[in-house]
Amino acid sequence: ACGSNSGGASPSSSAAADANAVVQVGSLYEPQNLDNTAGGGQGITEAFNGNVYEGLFRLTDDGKVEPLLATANTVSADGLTYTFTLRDGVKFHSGKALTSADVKYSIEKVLAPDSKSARKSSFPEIKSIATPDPKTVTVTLATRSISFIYNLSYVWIVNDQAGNLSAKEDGTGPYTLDGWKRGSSLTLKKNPSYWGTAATNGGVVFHYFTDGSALDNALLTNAVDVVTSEQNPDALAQFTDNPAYKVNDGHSTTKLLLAFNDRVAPFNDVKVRKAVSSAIDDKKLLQSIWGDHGELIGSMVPPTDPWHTDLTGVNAYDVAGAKALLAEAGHPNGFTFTLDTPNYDPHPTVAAFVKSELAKVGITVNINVITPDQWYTKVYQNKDFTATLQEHVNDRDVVWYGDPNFYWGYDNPQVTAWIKQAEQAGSEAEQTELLKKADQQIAADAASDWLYLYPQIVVASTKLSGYPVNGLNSQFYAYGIHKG
Amino acid sequence: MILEARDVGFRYPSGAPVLDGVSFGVTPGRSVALVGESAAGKTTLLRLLLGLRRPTSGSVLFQDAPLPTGHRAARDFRRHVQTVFQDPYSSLDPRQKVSRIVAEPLRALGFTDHAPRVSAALSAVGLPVDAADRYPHEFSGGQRQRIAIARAIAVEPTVLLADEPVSALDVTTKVRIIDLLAELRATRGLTLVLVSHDLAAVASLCDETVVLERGRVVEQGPTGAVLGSPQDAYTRRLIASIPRLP
Amino acid sequence: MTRYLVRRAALLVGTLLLASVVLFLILRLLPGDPANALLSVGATPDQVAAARHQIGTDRPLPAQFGHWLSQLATLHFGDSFVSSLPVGPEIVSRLSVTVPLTLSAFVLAVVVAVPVGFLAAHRAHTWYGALAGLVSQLGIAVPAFWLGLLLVWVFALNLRVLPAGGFPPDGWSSFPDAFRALVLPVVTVALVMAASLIRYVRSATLDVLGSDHLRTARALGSSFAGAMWRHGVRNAAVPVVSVLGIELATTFLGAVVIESVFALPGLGSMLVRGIAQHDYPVIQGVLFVSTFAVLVVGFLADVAQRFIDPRLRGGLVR
Amino acid sequence: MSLLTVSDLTVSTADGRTLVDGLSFSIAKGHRLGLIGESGSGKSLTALAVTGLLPPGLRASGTVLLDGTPVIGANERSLNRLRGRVAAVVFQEPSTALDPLMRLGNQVAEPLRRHQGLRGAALRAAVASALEEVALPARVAHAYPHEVSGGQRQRAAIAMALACRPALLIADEPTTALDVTVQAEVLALLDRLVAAHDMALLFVSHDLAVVGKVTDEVVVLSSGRAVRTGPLRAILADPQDDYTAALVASARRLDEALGGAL
Amino acid sequence: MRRRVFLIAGIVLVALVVGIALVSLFWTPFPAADTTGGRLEGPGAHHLLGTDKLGRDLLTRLMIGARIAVAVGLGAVALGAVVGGVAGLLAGFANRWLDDTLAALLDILIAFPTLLLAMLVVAARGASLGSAIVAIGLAMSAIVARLTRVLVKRVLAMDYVTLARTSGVSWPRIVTAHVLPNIWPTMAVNLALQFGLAVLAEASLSYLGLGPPPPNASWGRLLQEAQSTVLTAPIGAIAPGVLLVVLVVGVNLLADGLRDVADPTRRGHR
Ligand SMILES: Nc1ncnc2c1ncn2[C@@H]1O[C@H](COP(=O)(O)OP(=O)(O)OP(=O)(O)O)[C@@H](O)[C@H]1O
Ligand SMILES: Nc1ncnc2c1ncn2[C@@H]1O[C@H](COP(=O)(O)OP(=O)(O)OP(=O)(O)O)[C@@H](O)[C@H]1O
Ligand SMILES: [Mg+2]
Ligand SMILES: [Mg+2]
Ligand code: NI
Repeated sequence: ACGSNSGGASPSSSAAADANAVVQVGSLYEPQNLDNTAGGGQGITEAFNGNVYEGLFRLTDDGKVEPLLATANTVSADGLTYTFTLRDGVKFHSGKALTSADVKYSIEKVLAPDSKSARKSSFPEIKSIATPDPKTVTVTLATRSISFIYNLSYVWIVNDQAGNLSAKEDGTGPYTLDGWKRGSSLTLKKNPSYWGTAATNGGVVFHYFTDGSALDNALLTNAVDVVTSEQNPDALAQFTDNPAYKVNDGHSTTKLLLAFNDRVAPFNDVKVRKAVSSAIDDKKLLQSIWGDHGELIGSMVPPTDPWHTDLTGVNAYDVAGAKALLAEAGHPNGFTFTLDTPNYDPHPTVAAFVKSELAKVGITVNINVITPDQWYTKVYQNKDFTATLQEHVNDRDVVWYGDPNFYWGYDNPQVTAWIKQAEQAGSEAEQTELLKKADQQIAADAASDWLYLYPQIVVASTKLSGYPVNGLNSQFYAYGIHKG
Repeated sequence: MILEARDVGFRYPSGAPVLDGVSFGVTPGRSVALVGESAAGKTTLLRLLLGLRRPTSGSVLFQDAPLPTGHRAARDFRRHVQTVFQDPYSSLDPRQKVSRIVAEPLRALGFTDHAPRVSAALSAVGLPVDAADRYPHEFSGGQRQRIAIARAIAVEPTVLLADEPVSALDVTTKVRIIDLLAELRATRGLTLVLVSHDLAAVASLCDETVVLERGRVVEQGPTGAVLGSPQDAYTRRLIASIPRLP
Repeated sequence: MTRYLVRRAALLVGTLLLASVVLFLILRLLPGDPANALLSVGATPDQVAAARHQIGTDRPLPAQFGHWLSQLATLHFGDSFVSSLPVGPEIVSRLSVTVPLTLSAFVLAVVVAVPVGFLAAHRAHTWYGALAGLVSQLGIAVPAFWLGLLLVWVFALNLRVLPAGGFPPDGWSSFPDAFRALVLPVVTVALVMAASLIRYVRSATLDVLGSDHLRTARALGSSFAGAMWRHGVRNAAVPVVSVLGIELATTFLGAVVIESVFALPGLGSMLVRGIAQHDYPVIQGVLFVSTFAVLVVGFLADVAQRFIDPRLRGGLVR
Repeated sequence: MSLLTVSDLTVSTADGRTLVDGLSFSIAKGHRLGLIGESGSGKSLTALAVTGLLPPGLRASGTVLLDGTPVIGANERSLNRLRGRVAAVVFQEPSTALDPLMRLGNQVAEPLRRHQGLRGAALRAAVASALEEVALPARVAHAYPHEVSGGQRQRAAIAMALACRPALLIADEPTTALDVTVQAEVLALLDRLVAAHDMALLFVSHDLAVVGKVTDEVVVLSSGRAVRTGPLRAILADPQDDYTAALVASARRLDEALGGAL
Repeated sequence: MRRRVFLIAGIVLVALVVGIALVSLFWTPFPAADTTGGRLEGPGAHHLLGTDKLGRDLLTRLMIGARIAVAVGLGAVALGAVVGGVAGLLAGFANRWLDDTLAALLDILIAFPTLLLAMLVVAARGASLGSAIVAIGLAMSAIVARLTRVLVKRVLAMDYVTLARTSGVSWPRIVTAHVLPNIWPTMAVNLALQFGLAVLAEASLSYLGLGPPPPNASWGRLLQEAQSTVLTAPIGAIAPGVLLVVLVVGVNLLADGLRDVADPTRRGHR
């Protein structure tokens, strides 16, 4: 209902644009290092994905997968063998030409034992990768995987001779790395020998901030031209009222969850989960935290995922209903539980809200504030919790509800089966159909309480056009930006 | 001998020897002066006599036995030997009332009747009764020295060790304090060891005189003899230096 | 003096060694698994084990400590657990912000605090002296980031004369930009520092003003200013120098919040990130450097004090 | 004409207590005067008021003329010209009266440089002879105050005061903190130098015997008031008022005790 | 006279904050967790100072913040004074070797940032008001210890201590009768300074998520939350800051004034 895509889709009059102007980007996500298989994090995806490195496929700003370094691909009838043909004339920044060996190397790098890639576990089991000739790659899977092509869009094709890429790069993209001042900035320069359409600007500098207000100030003083992800709705007034800036409300895939431990009492009772879900006024919460931005969601699937259905009506806000359900579940006077709350914003604030809302139905919440590290050990690894708050950033991650061993312990064999079948589906339509069913079921079971979907707000100077506004998977394609 | 130094030698951990083969003693009811110029080691000797430091060689005897060690054993010694120091400012805790200052040794040495002893001591040194309720900074130098003396005599000691008790005072006050000490000696039979370079005070108060020069005893004997017919060159110089009224 | 310097330097080295042991142990006492920070939701147990092995936290403690010390001996700080990049160069790069920030703030604070503290003492009985005292009281009470935000609001957002934050990508090679970037942070830190310095300068000055030797100089015809200059400054410096040492040392890392407000790539933010991620090599590296700096500053303050005050030269007075 | 004329000098605190009350005396060129009284009688304050150096919070009224120039109410600049050149002071406590951080030679050099404009070798020579004059070995020039004895410190202070050949030397209990033997030496030294340079001397002390060593004329102070003025011998012979009588009696008591022993 | 004025000002300022804190124990305009207000309402009859993002009453939050500020200040200072005081006393009495070691250890502890200690304590005991107090108190104790050590050495060199020893006064008694009374005026002024620094330190710990858990937000946390809404609802950012300044200045004035009044050597004239 929100995203007007004007920032990204329609480059305005490019007459005034200067092809050598440098775009100053302000961001809160500094890369840890320059390698997304070595723990580079969200920051390196933002800076490098599509800009410095390219995959065989590209996930566009509106969520479609399109070929990039692969020009064609064929799938065998059993859905297990994929054959990719590589684009001609692609060269790495170091000058070496792209070959199928590089592709094989790059895929194996993601799957290697020491890989820290967040996508590693979503890859299907790959039986073998063959390189019959320098322009052809054949991948054989152990099981069918409808998401394989989509997953490949996260695999950066790197030079197999480049060695350790933690502090340097060797990609094929429209920009090359010019400098990285840790804690401060990362500079990209236009690649003069790019195989495709050259970038419409001379380069990009990413400036990193740890404080949102400082970032806003930088934009106000023209130190940066665009903020990739505005976190403070109350600061937006100064930009919406100012003709020199444009505020773009895009779609993000980040969902805030009140995740129950579905294995343990009282949340092993679906009625209790439903009661809690409908006792919390998500709308007021979203309004409190994000003002007029962001969206409500009824389940794990954001509107940009192909299998989205509007489920906000399921377990909608209804205090009386919640009380009734609680009574039915044998808790007429409520109960007490501990909410493990990560110590960074917005979690403590949300926890306070949840506490206040649940008090109305007689449930007492003890807020236990923990560090991200403690969350990872206590909640994620040891599953030693009753309920927790957590944000889940990835798209297409409803599939976690198909894993009974996941930290929230949702175990519905039917859903598990649907999700498994969906991955092995023969067509996207079939996949979509199955995931929709799974989605509806988890919503009905109130597997978790999906509080809201974050907004994705890009604020930019009106001198800028052609920038992405959805920031799917944290990426920020800069090559199409015009600065005039 | 009630208090005696026998062939005492001493050096501070961080320095040259300060005392070397010092021997002298005091019999009950008598008074001895330790004179000598600055840095001769007078104060150091006093510290040894008080048991605050142990001699490096030789020994200090109290009632013909070595100084007791240990808190309990030392109590009897402390009850018998009390002290007055030169500086009436730093020897009184500025944050205690006079009554507490005077009562401190009483409490430490296990006396129970504090109040009457404090007022007795204060009146013995000629201070008004209401002095007990005031703080040291409200008194003049001479009055402070009286407080210090009251503190020392409150436990009715047999020996009083005084380190330059009158050097910081002006002439009028000095005479009053000397009179006070003389009176206490007369009325209580106090044994006095007086450290001073002020020969007038020594002459007024002490039966015997020990002259120290750079840590050694150069002369000792009855005060009249030492001052009247000094044998040592240093003693002679000391005596010649005293300003006399015209 | 040479003997003292040698002894004091030996003490410095000993303290530093002690510090490295304390530092190492404190970090290992921290519950939590550094491998966690390397991975995200969705990581498999194999990935966790691989990560632990890679960063070496699966080895026994003495082996880890020995490894770290042997690296230190060759002036290497090891590789970050999280980024797997060497820690040393990053520390050096961040020092190029932190050191100028701290030092110039320090100098500025001294430049402000000395005259104000002096006047507060000299004119103790006037409204001016009372005002100086009050201002320093307020200065101590105001949170540093508040002051920073205020300065940004005035000078960056409204007057637009200085940048609101950030540091130029090419660092000091674009000197004017780097200089402008540090003006507001330096002023913020300096004002906070000056507020407490004023108190010390004031009391040291009061001591000097009442001293006999200043009176002697005046009695022999020296003007007030002359006597202050020749005798007062040095004597007041003795107590102030030791405070300055502590003050400079605590500011070295104390500027974390300021770095965040002004988006500066300093050592403080590196430490905060390191702590949040349990990145031991980063924490150890930063704290080792900062402890070293603090101890060296203490050392210099001691030596300076002894240089100024001959009475201290008798022994190892601390 | 007299070098120092004090008439009706009154020193009071901000809250109105009078510490020195209507004091008058004068010293002619080359003459000596002793100021005696017990502790707290206002001797030091008088010495300070004469040079315009009262501590903050105290106010002086009346007239003080130093070499014809009024001191009370005078501005700093004219006072600086008088201090050191016309009147120089030696204070009571040698351990605090010298700058603990400066070598003695430099401290002695300071007034020489200021008042006689000496520099370089000439200054060094002047310092050496100033130290020699007070019988200090030359090496003392390189020592810090805490490295020499109290007597040596006081000699250095005297050397500083004498360095600019003042017409009037004010000595505020210069020997109270010293050993008797050292006191005797310092007193003899003062006596000799004051005579040699034909200086006037204002000597402050609580000890009649000490005052008697250097001067004949005395003013007896009690609670800030002059209770008696005149030649020392006359006062000793006939104290007249109670206060002076008590003072004299004390002095006699000590003197007699000594006399008895010697 | 001026001293009196400062003391009275200090008492008034501190009493104001402590009063607010005490009242908050029994009564606040709204329950602590109440989120029924509108988003960022301005001051009005219902919510006297307005509300925050979640619709919580600002006055209520400020009152609870006062409680926390007072608790943090008192708790941390008490802990710092006890731990640091004991360590400083030990060093003051210790022989040279032990003294040197203790001094080196103190130097190291002072060089370690409070933040690290705070992370340690929080990791060990969980994020809570108590953890914040313990962390700040421990960090403070190194500074207190260093000061105590110097002051103790100074007192021990005084003649009245020697006299007490010659009267057979035991060491513990010397500490309570002479050392403590003579160091406390200086300590009190310094501890007051530390009180202010502790309250400020808690603010930055809260900023990093190491403070007390919601809904009991400290002023530091309020300041940090309000920083993003300073343009739309300035009171939220100003009020906690002003209270912080009031408390810190008040405590300093109070300590200075108390020292002047309670210290016999400063009373009356010299
Ligand atoms: N605590 C100490 N450590 C090292 N040396 C000391 C110590 N106390 C005194 N001395 C030295 O011991 C020597 C004798 O000092 P002492 O104080 O006994 O002399 P004194 O005769 O009492 O002199 P005065 O008349 O000045 O009081 C001096 O050289 C002094 O410097
Ligand atoms: N700055 C001051 N403020 C208030 N009162 C003072 C001040 N200085 C001195 N007095 C008081 O003035 C009186 C005279 O002091 P002064 O120093 O002149 O005495 P003195 O005769 O030199 O004594 P002493 O022999 O002890 O040096 C004393 O009662 C003293 O307390
Ligand atoms: Mg002595
Ligand atoms: Mg005097
Ligand atoms: Ni929408």
